[in-house]
Amino acid sequence: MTATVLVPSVVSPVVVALYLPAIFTGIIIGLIGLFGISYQKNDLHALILTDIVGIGMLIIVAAVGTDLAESLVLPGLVVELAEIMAISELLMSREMRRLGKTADLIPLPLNLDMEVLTTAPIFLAIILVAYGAFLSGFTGGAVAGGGILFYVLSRLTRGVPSNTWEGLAGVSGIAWCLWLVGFLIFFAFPPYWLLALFLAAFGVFIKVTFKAGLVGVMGREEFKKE
Amino acid sequence: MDISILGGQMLGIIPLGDIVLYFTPFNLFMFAAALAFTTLIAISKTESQVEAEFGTLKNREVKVDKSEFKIRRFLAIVCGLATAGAMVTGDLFDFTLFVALIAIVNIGIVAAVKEVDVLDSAFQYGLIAMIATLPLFGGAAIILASAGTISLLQLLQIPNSTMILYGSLLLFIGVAGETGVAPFFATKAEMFRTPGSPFLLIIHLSSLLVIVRTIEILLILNKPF
Amino acid sequence: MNDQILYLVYILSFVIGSIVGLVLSYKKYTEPFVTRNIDLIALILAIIGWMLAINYPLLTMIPSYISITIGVFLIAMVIGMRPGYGRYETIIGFALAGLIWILRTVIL
Amino acid sequence: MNLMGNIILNVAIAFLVGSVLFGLQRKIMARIQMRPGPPIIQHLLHTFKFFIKESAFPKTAAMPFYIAITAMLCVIWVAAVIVGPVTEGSLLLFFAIYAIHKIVEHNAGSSSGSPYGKLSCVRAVYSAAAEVPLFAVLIIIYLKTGTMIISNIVTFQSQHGALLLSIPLAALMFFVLILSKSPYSPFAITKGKDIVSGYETEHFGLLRGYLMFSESIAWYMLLWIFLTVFIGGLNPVGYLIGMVIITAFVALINAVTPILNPNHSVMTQVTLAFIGIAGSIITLLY
Repeated sequence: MTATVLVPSVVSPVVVALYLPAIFTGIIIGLIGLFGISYQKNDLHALILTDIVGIGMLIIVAAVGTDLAESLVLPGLVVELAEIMAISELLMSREMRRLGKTADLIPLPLNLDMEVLTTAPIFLAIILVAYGAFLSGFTGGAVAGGGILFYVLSRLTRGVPSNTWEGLAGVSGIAWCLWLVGFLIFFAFPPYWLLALFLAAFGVFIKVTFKAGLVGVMGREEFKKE
Repeated sequence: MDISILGGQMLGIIPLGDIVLYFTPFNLFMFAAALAFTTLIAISKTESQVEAEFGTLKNREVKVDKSEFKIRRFLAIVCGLATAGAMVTGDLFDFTLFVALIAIVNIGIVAAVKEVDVLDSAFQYGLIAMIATLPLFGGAAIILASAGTISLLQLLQIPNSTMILYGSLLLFIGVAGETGVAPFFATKAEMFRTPGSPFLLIIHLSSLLVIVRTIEILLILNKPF
Repeated sequence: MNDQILYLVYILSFVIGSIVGLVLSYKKYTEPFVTRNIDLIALILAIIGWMLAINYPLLTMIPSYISITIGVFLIAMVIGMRPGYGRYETIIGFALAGLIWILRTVIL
Repeated sequence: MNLMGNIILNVAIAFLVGSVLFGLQRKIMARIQMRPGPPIIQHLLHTFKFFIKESAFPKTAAMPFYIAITAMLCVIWVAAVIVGPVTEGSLLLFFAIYAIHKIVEHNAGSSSGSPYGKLSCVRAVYSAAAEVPLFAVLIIIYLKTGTMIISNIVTFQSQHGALLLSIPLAALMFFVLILSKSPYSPFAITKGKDIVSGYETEHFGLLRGYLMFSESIAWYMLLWIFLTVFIGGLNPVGYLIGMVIITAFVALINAVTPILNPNHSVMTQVTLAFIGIAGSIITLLY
């Protein structure tokens, strides 16, 4: 079986030996998930079990272990997340419709007004954003985005002005364009790779940071505006 | 093997770094068809239905309301563009990603109708689509591992092997689960008889075109000759 | 290529002949097909038509495509008559022409 | 002659021959059912008639789509003529054209907003699941001959004999597909008379003319593919005779069979497709 797999000599035998077990693991996980779904009649449980099948997919893709495989792991993960979010939203909307009720996206019964909520979030958010800026790229974006999200969620209990949300959404869009432009430069003018790299890295950093803007759009619809 | 015995004379390639788009009359025709339908969907109004009212002699006109119309049109256009992309891409991962995108958007198009039955059908389709990501991406990954490349023009030169056959079978199952079954779930919820036909058309269109394209890809991967 | 133009001409001749035959036969016969007698003019047309279409090599002075075009036109005129009319004429014409074709090609 | 002239010539031939063949089919069916039947050129006259009739548009229609879909049907079948007799291109392209034909059938039905059209649209979706596998017979031809290009398939047949004899099951599948596209056939569920005229119900005047024009070309093209791919190397008279024979045979079947209900029709076609594909592959391996 290994004869059909092209392996460069620099790869250590351990990694090569892991390939087949990993593929089988992925498929077995998928099968376990499918068995679970076939037994389970509750929709919510079926949804969670479906996610296990998706994780099997990630294992198989990751088993390849090259940079090309990495370029599929990320989109695969995103597809997986997008689908599970969409489907769970669907499930919720269906159940709400069945009950004839409406509900907030985050039904928090909080009405706290403590001083630490006004001072600490700013501080923590600044640290997270700064650390994220230092990391740059996807990971940095995630960290910095976490910071902003944390800030926003902590202030949520006192109501966030809707203008802030729309601003965030706009910046996120512009940053995404930067990222795209960076990639286009990679393809079209490879000599300017450094510029492209910076555009892409910081574009994606800002974009992931302001992914909170998406929450903002939801905020405008779902939360009570001030 | 030569690509020209499948889709006709090679008309040209667009090398975008790693991602190579190639054009044969076959790909070009399907690309143009997908784009033409997408354009039509973008500029069309939805049709309405006149139904007889029960108990009176009056008629009732059933229409798609504005907000639902906007979101469904947007999703349909995205789906059309993704289909067009899947028709010309010469890269297996690109193809799988386009197919996954089509699936997500199809879920959205079906789910935009806020009725319990329709949402139920969309939920089940969503589960199938999510399960199908395992064979879809898994198949592509196995092909990558066995051939060392995902460019279809390169794969054309690589001799057959059992693992590629296995990977392409998985890929086919994946495509069938992602978009192949979409029209049935739409039919299951009686979607094709609700107003908003231009948007439902794209579900059927993407499903059929992607399957035709998958057959080409499978023939490229497993060269019978 | 040239062949195809000729076939287009034949098809057009068939279509136009059918339309002409239909229009004329509706003028000539006002009742549906009940009296089962043979129309002499249609019979002559059918015989000439089938002769021209099948046995065109016999007419050496006319180019074959002209005789076939005329022949197809006449055949279509008889075939295209009002429903019911023109059947016997067509069969007789075809039989005669076929007989001569057999004589010409097989026996000689 | 240049390409453009060639295309126009072939489209004209396809349209006229296709229309006359449809007329012939009706005539044969009528004779079998002991009726006089319409003249052979009736279908052609109908098509011309619709071109000069007043066009009306339903108030409920999805506007640009409703009109554009008729043009789309024309375009794809003219494209089929270009791929087929004009350039002898790839069979895979026919496959794509047929898939889009199903889409057009779907949307011609649903864009009008008429309940009959919508039913036809639902049936088009179902029947696509049955007819596209039948069209996949082209893949079997590829497995047999090693090429998708029509001219190469014709060359293959001149060396190895007609494909009709070596892969008869595939030919049968394609024949069932042709049968399902003919009017009044047991499989013609999208145009069954229980839903008036199916997807054409709400298309009047010029639009209906375009639809009928394209259908005639479609009929000619399906017969052309059958004859070219399974018999091959015919001259135009051979094509004409072959087409008349197939049309007569289809008419015989249509005259003596009822229209199946959608489920039975789809299941019959799927079964035939399965038998055809599996049987052909087994014969190829054997």
